[in-house]
Amino acid sequence: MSCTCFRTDKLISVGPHPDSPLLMSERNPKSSIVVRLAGDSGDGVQVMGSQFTTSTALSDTDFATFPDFPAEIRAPVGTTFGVSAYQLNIGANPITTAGDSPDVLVAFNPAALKVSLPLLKDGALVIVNNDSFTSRNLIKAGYSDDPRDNGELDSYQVVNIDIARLNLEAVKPFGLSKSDGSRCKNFWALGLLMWMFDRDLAPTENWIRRKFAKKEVVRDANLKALRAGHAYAETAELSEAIPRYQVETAALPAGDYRGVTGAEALSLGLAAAGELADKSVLFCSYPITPASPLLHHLARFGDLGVGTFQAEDEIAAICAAIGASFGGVIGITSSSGPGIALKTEAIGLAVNAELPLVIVNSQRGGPSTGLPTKTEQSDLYQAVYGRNGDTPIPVIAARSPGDCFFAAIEAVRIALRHMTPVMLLSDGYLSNAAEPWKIPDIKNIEPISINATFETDAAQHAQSLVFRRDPDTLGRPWISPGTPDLMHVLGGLEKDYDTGAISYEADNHQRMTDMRAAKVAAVERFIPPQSVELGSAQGDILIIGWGSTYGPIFQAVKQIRQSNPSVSFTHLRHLNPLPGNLAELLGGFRQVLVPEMNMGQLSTVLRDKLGVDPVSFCKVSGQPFLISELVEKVMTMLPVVALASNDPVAKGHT
Amino acid sequence: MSCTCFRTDKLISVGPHPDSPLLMSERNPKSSIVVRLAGDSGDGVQVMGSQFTTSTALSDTDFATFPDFPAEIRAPVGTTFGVSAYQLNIGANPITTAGDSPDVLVAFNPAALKVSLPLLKDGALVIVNNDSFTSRNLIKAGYSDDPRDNGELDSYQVVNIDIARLNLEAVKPFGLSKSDGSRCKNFWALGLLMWMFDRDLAPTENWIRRKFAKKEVVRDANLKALRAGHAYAETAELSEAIPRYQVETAALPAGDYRGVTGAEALSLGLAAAGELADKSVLFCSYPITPASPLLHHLARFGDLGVGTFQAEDEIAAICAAIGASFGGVIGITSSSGPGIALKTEAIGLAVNAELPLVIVNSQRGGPSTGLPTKTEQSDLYQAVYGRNGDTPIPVIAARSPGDCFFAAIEAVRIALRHMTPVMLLSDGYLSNAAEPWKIPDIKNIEPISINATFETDAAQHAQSLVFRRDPDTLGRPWISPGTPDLMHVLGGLEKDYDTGAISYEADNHQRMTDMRAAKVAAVERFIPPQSVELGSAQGDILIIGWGSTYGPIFQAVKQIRQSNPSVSFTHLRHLNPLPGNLAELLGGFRQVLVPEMNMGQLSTVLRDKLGVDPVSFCKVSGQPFLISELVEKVMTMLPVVALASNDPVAKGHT
Amino acid sequence: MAAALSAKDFTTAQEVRWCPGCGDYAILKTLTGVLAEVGAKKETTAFVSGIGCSSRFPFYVDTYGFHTIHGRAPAVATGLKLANPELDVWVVTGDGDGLSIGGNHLLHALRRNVGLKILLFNNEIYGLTKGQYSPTSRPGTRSPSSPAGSFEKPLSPGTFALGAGATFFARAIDTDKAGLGEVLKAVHAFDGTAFTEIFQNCIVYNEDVFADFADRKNAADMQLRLQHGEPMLFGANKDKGIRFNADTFALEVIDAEAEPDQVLNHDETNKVVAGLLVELTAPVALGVVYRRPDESFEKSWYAARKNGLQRTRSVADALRGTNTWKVS
Amino acid sequence: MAAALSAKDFTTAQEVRWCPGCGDYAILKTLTGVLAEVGAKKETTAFVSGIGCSSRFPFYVDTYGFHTIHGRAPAVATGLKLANPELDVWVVTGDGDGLSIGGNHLLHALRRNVGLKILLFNNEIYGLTKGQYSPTSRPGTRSPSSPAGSFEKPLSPGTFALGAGATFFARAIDTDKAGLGEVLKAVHAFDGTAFTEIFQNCIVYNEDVFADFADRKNAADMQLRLQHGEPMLFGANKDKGIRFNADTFALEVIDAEAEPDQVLNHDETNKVVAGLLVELTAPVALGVVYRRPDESFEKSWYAARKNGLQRTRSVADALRGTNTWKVS
Ligand SMILES: Cc1ncc(C[n+]2csc(CCOP(=O)(O)OP(=O)(O)O)c2C)c(N)n1
Ligand SMILES: Cc1ncc(C[n+]2csc(CCOP(=O)(O)OP(=O)(O)O)c2C)c(N)n1
Ligand code: SF4
Ligand code: SF4
Ligand SMILES: [Mg+2]
Ligand SMILES: [Mg+2]
Repeated sequence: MSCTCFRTDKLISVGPHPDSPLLMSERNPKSSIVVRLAGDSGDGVQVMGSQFTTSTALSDTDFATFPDFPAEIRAPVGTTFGVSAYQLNIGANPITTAGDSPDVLVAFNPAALKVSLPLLKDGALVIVNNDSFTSRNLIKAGYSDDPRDNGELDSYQVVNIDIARLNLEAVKPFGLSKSDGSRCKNFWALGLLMWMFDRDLAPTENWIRRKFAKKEVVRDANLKALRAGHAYAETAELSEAIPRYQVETAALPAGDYRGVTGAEALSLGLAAAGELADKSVLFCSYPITPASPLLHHLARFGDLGVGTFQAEDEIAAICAAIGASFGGVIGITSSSGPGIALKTEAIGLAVNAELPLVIVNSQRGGPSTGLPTKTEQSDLYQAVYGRNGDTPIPVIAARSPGDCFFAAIEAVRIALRHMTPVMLLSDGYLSNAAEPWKIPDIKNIEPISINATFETDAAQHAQSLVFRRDPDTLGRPWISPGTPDLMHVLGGLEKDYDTGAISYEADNHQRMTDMRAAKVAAVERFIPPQSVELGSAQGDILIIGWGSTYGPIFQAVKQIRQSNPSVSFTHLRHLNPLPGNLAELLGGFRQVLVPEMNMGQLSTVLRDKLGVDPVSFCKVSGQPFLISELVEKVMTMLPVVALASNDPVAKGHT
Repeated sequence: MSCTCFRTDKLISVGPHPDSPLLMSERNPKSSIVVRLAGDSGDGVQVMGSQFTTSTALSDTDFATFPDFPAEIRAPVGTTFGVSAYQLNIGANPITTAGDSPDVLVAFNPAALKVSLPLLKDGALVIVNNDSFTSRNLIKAGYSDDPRDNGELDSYQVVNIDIARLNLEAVKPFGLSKSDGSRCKNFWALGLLMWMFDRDLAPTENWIRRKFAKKEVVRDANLKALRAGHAYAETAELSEAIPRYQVETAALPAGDYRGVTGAEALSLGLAAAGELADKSVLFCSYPITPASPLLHHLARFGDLGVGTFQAEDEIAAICAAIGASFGGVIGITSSSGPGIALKTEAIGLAVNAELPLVIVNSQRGGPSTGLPTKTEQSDLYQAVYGRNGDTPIPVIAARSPGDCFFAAIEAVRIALRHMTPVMLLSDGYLSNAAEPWKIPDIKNIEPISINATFETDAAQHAQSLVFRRDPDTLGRPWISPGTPDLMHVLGGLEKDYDTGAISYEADNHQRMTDMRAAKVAAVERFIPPQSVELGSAQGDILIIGWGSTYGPIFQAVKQIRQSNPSVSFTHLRHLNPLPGNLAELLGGFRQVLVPEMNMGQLSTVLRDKLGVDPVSFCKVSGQPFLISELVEKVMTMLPVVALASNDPVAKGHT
Repeated sequence: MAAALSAKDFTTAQEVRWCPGCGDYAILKTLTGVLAEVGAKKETTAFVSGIGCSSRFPFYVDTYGFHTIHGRAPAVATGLKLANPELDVWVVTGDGDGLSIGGNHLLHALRRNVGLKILLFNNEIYGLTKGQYSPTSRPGTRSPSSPAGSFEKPLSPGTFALGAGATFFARAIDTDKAGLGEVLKAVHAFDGTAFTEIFQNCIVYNEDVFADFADRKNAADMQLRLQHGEPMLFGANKDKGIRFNADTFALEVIDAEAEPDQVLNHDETNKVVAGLLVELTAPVALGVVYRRPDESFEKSWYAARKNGLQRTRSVADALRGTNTWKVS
Repeated sequence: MAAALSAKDFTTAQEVRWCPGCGDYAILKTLTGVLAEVGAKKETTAFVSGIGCSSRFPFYVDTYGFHTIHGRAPAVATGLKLANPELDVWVVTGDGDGLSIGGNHLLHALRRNVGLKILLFNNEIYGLTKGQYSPTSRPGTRSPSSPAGSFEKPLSPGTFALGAGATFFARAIDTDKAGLGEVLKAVHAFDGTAFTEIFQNCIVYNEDVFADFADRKNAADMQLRLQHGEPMLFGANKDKGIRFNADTFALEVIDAEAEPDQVLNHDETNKVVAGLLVELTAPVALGVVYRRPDESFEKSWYAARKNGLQRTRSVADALRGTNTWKVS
């Protein structure tokens, strides 16, 4: 069976192009479907996408989403660089990426069509907002001919609908201005989509009621638009042309679920870490894309023992977090690359002061201001090496939206155990992408313990109690102002190993430098050995991933393993220090492949720390990996003979 | 002959301790002598040292100096951490370090004696300022007994002089207060030292006259003190006990010489680069130890086409330099580690804007504020990897005070050729250390050429002319406001490869990222292949150095090669990109040793870029390497048998 | 000589990427008009900005431009001005860019009196990052980072600037073509730091926050348009005036017809009154509030040099230092 | 209850590392005395500083301390104060640390009115880095980075602070034990940002720069000691006074005996007069120049929360979000 979805009345065949390496996987039918919504920044595509996602979640379907939007609030209407898109992959689990190539596209204007076409599967369903195909818009999008007429869409199934006009008609009774009325068209289109996927309108209707509670007219118009789109699909004469899909429900493990974006999960994780450590949390940040959502979520977590402070800049933000940590509250700061760069000097202060601190970096496209709304993993160098002096810190990364929760807890745990700043890497993709999430039971998570304070002994100099480090973790006790008899002074000057007093002494500096290195190395003793995600611990090729590439690598290796079981996949949580058994694990493979959304930064770390020389597969385009690119790359590394003998199907198409 | 110096009337034997690995070198007599001056921060030791250095220079002697002082302006009187020292190695060339162990010590107080004793050669001459050995000062220095009496000085030749009292007597006629009068004692001691080394007083007298031109009494008192110290040594009854030294003159290449510190040479190099490029220079900086001397020197170079701007902070400093470069003037900024950290974000801007810029980092002990007045090489990670995004920049380092001149020119040359920021690494040792310097003939230095601007063509969009990169260097033309018809906008957002317009396009971002990597890689084509400093291009051990470790490694390898000609030495100017032949060069040796004043940062770079795994020899104590430490380390790497058979002398002592 | 340039000549072909209805459009339009009117030259004009919606400005003016990094435009502009003091260097910044992350550079540019024309587009919000409250937001501003309303005290750009030692402070409203145009001409003509606050409407995240005085219908009663030497009058019939009360040290609104001699004349060199004017809320003072020329930083900087940034001595000469010796 | 602490109890055993004769010694001595006098507790007092000679202060006071990084002390202190509003948080900074690199953080601490006791040791020079001119140095200051004399306009800490929205500004002289002590007590008692400029003599790099008014022999004629509600009198016989001239909007020195009713009474809530007082040079205004209490940042911050920084809901609850579904 080569189709991926069902239509009650008509079967839509959505399969890969015959040239695609995806063909390999055709033998096992995928029960997922990729939907892409695209329009102008002002078309409300992101809202439409997230509402469709919610309805997907509530229908027991696994999913992954990928919002992709321009850096401007409202980029110029009708241009290709102003296109805002929301891609969604839904189906039976495990869904781990938003999908390589859409099966369904809703294009609100010519520019959206133009930008999306190269991504589509052959035979994809394309729903076009007819009204927007004016000659002005066609020119803006860079079309010289109308693509609806010139054969460009021949290999797709095209449904033309006058969405704008139909929507305006529907909301006319509410007396909105034309521009306000036309803002409802995302809900009109959503209604249509909901019909196609047989979704319950109620949750979205409730959301609209809540959201526009204070603007009754807008509320009612949006509700009307939603229902009108739905009704149109069901009743209009065109309905014959509108396919209906039934997506297989997901076989997710039993439990309570919710949808979650990476930013939400990370915020919840920080709050949970506070609860697990029985400490309050102060989150200090300065807005920046794509890190700001953390601040926005946490600003609503006051009752969870979390405070937020919007500082005047990134330096003030990290410094306030350091001040909070000095004060006995878990200090967290957050930014993306350019803002993290500004925090560099202060990270060194936290290292020297041996204070706990978590620095969250939601990476985006660089260098400099770069591509603020695009995703990238190019701040790993900065995380591992990017400070003056010999100033190592632990670095960890989250792999998926839901995993951000656990990564946040782990970061706080390390920071408190070793009394050190910890860098937690997320990225623009993870921040905004959503997936269904089995709600974790916090009772099953190990509490975070605080290093013991030694008994106060009047005869003992306070400072030496303050710096009496645990021999295993090299973490010192966390003593804050307010504690009687343990007054001490922290600072950025080199300090005496025992007393913490300023010391310019040569031997002491060496000893402290060694201690700081040993402290970060000590983290390794507390983390689980690196395990293999897919495949066995020995074989031909090991693919090592980190961060948000988890999704596409997982899918790619799953596919590849059907024909090549000698390919395995491991994914790193800990980037500094690396797990102790990693070198050994790598040794079990003939080749190691590191796919990264940067120019090979993890490869550098592996060469540096383990002395291995992996194959780098780099992509720096602001877009996540496609499964197909990864499959293709791995195929080039496999011996052709082996491939041929293992996989007659693939052979036919290689 | 085992002595290193001559006294006209009495031979002082100054040899290494029998346990010292230096013994190896005894077979070739060193014609150098190491002098150390040490006292309180307020004792004027640095002035005394630099004046003695000048007189050394004028007597045709090679030298190297190492000022070593505390971070406080005037650390507490009499304490060991308040000791300010100036060490000087003089003799026949090549002198490349300030010497491992002093032959002569002048100790102004007990703390200075205490701190310096462990460094001295056995049998060293110790001149003690008797008056300062009060019980109060002894306690402050942490002595329970007077070291002059308890046998601690038995293995040295001690000369006790009442320097303070004799000086006060000498300057009494000028009616200075006691505290002002006692400030002359450094000149008194200098007079004594000048007599010992048979130096001409005239240059120092002239210096005093210039320096205190407006304070006649102080001037005259200092002149008097200088002469009094000199006369005392010559005529006083003690003179029999005061040895006289005659240092071999250096066989330096013929030419005009001057003494120069690294900071002076670097400043002159930046001014020279401006002249070579026929452009003005704007140096923008914010004071920080040990980088400030560059600002101080350049502030006096107005007539050399150099402007200075003392900015409000380091970020403003680099931004102003970037603005200057945009304006067609060579923008330079400078700081040390913590300040460079603050500049990180702006470096990315210069990369994206493709503007020339030189960032000078005078490294100091880290992390954080660390050890501000001590030297270290621990900012190499920061230089090579320390930015957000994939943001490579060329990195070079200076090796000696005089070399700073050429390194500065090279940095500017690369910046203008490739239109890129360049990081130039110096350090606290180089900044303050002085050496005799053959004045270079600027006419022999190749001019720096500016990338050609293509002809303006009205039909062509200005921006595409601005970004038409030279295919070899990938440097674009340097076009500044004021130029008619070539108006364009620069910035930190990703830009179109050809037009420079903002672009969020996936393929373009990949192309630009590749271009930025290729641009830095292109530097390699313009630099000479890496050559060997000492030894042949193949052998057993290759020692790779970079930066200010040149001096001690050179001496160590010179020594080692007498018994082990299979040891070679190469020293890197270019750290990113590395010279193209470096891998091949390394391949010619069984082992590679990288001595660094950090935790192994160049080793990381070599593993990363060349895939080799060198032996790291790390020292992070705020102090330069001793020759003896290096020799010892290399000895452990040499096969014992080989050593034994090659070197009967060494064998006897191993 | 080349023909005079028009506003259109100063407009780039770039597609403008602000939200439809954003106040930035009006400012752009008025400014390009003023550039043409004052005879600015494209090649000797440069716009430097930081990051923010407002900071996109350089892309839309056909002169030299530099869209730098967040908050640092005054520092970049200072370097540019020192490198080439002949340029007209404009800085465009926002309330976040200029007063939050960039506060220190703005402070020191004002203190030094660098010859920059600084326009602060104050929309009392971080537009580009989707609407968080800014240092000029009013207490109670609900935003994604202050869901229950902010409670930080706002900074007044004028009070701040005077505290920093500004030599010029003016104010205008984005859509007030005449008032803004006049201010921009004064900015263009000023040596030293010409600092201007422009009330700018962010229709997406802070719509109509200035409507109480900026709306045309409120203009007469809520706008005090200052002219040097002229009495401070406002109201539809210019029947209201401003008086200084020497007992309370405050400005007061009075009936100008009843007490015409009590009405204060605007003296733009009076810093005390300027300090009071910038804090008036009803009416709001517009136009050149304070102007007291002083030597610009770059003038002093160049005055201390013999021949500008030119070389007057060869490095070969300097290389010799003071103590040279010969080895032969 | 524990016995009352003495000044000595607040002094650490640490060897003090300032130059002999540095004004910092006197400040340290007076401050430890004041701490004892006001009954401060060691464990609930914290000194936060940046980098500079002045910033070494925390090492010499036997309380909690944090010697942070250059310019950032107000930011660190803000985090500390939010974490534990019960602490007395003092910030010690210099004219370089606080007004050059740290200008932005000082600005925003003042704007927000964070409950910090900020002491700016103004010696008009960068001491620790060996004497470069600073943003408060007078024009013409010769220094290693301005060998021909600086020509930047200096910032007045008081004018800056008032521009930033300060609610408290005071001034004192390092060696004036009584005057400084009184100011420090007022600082200690103040909620909100208590910002104080202390004229501090750097005997190594800027000796006697304040001697014209700080020297005991000039004190009577050059120091105007302000007391709230009292007339502004000075001179050996209190025969000189300060008047506000409503025509020139300036303060003037008058013969107080001739025109006693013309002498202004000090009203520390009057911002206009405060702005004029801080710019007076002969005499120099000392004491609490401006004090107008307002709710502190941390008070508002905590007021907006139900139960301080305490948890009142379990994360388990929050984890469920708004749309939950069951898979079985
Ligand atoms: C170093 C850094 N920090 C944060 C940001 C994110 N950022 C971009 S613009 C902006 C604020 C913009 O506000 P404003 O200056 O008022 O401009 P507006 O968009 O309102 O015109 C922020 C926080 C950034 N780009 N760089
Ligand atoms: C990031 C950074 N930049 C620069 C410095 C160097 N630095 C240390 S103290 C100082 C200035 C000190 O001046 P001030 O604050 O007036 O203190 P003072 O020494 O005069 O008391 C400077 C520039 C530093 N330590 N860190
Ligand atoms: S977000 Fe606001 S300031 Fe930014 S472009 Fe849109 S309307 Fe203008
Ligand atoms: S340099 Fe100046 S401020 Fe610093 S300790 Fe010495 S006298 Fe005091
Ligand atoms: Mg704004
Ligand atoms: Mg100072």
